[in-house]
Amino acid sequence: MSEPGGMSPIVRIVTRWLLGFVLVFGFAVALFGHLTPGGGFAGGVVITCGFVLATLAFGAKTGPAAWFGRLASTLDAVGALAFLALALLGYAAGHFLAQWAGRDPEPFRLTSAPSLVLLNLAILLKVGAGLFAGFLAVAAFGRAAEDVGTDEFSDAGAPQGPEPEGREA
Amino acid sequence: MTATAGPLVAHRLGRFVSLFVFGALLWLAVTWSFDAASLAVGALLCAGVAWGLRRVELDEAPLLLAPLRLAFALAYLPVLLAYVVRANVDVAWRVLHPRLPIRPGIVRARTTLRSPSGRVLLANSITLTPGTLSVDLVGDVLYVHRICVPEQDPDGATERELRKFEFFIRRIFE
Amino acid sequence: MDVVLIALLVLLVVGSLIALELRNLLSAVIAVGVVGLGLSIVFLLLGAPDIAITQVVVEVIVVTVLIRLTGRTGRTVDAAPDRRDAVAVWLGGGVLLMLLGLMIHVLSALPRFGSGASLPAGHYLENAPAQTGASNVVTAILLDYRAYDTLGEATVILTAIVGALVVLRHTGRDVRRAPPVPRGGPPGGADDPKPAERELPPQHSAARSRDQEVQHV
Amino acid sequence: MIYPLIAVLLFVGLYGLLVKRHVVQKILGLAIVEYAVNLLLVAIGYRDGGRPPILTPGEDPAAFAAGSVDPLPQALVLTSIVIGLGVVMLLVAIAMRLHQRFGTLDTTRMNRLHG
Repeated sequence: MSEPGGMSPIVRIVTRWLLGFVLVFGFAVALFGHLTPGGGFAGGVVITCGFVLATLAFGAKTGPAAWFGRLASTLDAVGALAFLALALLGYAAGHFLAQWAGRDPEPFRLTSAPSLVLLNLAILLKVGAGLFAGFLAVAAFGRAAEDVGTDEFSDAGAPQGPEPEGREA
Repeated sequence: MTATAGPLVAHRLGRFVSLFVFGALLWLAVTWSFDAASLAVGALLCAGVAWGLRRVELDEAPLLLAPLRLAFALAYLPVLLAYVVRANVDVAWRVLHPRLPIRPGIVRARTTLRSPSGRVLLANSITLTPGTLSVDLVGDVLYVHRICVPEQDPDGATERELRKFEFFIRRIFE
Repeated sequence: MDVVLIALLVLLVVGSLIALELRNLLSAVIAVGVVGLGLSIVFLLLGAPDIAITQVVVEVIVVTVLIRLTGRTGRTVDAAPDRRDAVAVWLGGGVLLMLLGLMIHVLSALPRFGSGASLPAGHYLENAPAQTGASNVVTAILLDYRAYDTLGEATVILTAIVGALVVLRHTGRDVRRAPPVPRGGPPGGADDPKPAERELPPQHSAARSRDQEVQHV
Repeated sequence: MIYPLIAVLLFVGLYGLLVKRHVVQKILGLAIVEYAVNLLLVAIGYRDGGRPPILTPGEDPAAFAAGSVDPLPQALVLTSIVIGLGVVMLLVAIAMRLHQRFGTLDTTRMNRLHG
């Protein structure tokens, strides 16, 4: 533990090697969701998983969790609103949620269903940022409760001893 | 670590380019789609991820772009596999032996590698070979759990075994 | 194929029973994680790779969150017997028996396993690639045919997460009761210029402005 | 044989939910119930042969439509799994609050402390 609030250097360095690959993979799964297995839900959870890994390896104070965490709730809302906006754009093609973007007649291409790609991207933002915001809240609350400590019932035999940070995962 | 010796801008550019190249390779492998739109989206995505992770990526990553180091990295895989198979046979022999000749314990071994990635690769290689397990890495000291600790000079014997891995890892990362 | 499926299902049942009977909660959570991973293999066998991918990754996050919970709140189940236990067992057993009767009735009404797709599915499978341009019919249904549902489900996720954030928000009452703890907090690593204030989502800012003396992390 | 086993899985989860006293065990029971329901939905849409509902290049569309498994329950279950994750996070948040308030996650002891 060379720095506070993280795991051993083995985990930290492996995380630094892997994080970029996890993010690219998550986006690829989401963007090609209309052609191959995957989609916005799967890709969003993969991205959340990458950021959860980074949070566990570096702690919540440094690294990606710190600079992405404060954006997470905003991006969550942006994803939901983007989905709605894309749905409203469907009116341009006739009705709510219609495919408004032009299509490449050739199948098995990224461009063969552009509006589905964009909707997948919106879902990815929504799911990825939302779940990561939830995870950060859960992770941060444990520490806040330990620091603030007690209200009147909390001494009923619960193990309050300091857990080694992040070690258990 | 030759990259750190250069000017700061070139250093940052090297990290960006390496992450971009690795990301693009993964993108091509996953999507396997070569029309213009897919390539453009992939390039944009990889550039975005490389820029977003510019403070996370390691100094050693650009080194892997050099062909010779990459060749050593590829050559390391079968070597590691050979050690893993040999260690597997050894552990299987110990388990099946009626007298169970094991002496479990933790030894501490000093590595001569200097780059963090190299040390971590060494620790993970040791963990991959059955019978030995890296417990922790503190500075240049590696704590290794062995299924059968040698009778005399356990630390030195372990270090001599590390040297075989270090030969390759040094040529990959240093 | 059927034999493999049945063997996996038996493993899932046994694994979940073990998970519920273990006294050590950390082991229980990990056992449920194993059950979830086995479930993803079952999904793969049932021709649902989309769900298999999602199940694997979701399982990883569920296990992480639950391990975090057990790490904060204790790892063992107290075995002290209680007379309410017996009541719970009898009541629960009665409810389960009732449900068992219903279940047998329902199971006998289901079509034979492997007998086929529903009526709308035929329409989707024939027309989705041509109509939507998506060769993955599941995505075509999610984002085109039944996109209203997806919009609703995105809202449900939003609600669940907002609920979690609200439940974990520091209320003024809890904070005032706590002794004032001076905490500057050590500055973080070199990676982050302003570590102490920045790691919480914006939802927390309301609570923070009410109680300036308490930092949350 | 498949459906009854899924029903047994459902009952194992309900058993955990109804009989177990610890909140974490109840959460695990709920997760198992969720597994069983998702699995039942996907299993009902299964067709012999088990071809995934994803058209591959060069495949005959008519044969694809005749042989693929039902995509509709899969679309429902996909969102259900992610929603399940959100629900588990909500439950964990509530459990942390309960632990802060009562110092235990054992529901019997919570009742005793309460009155």
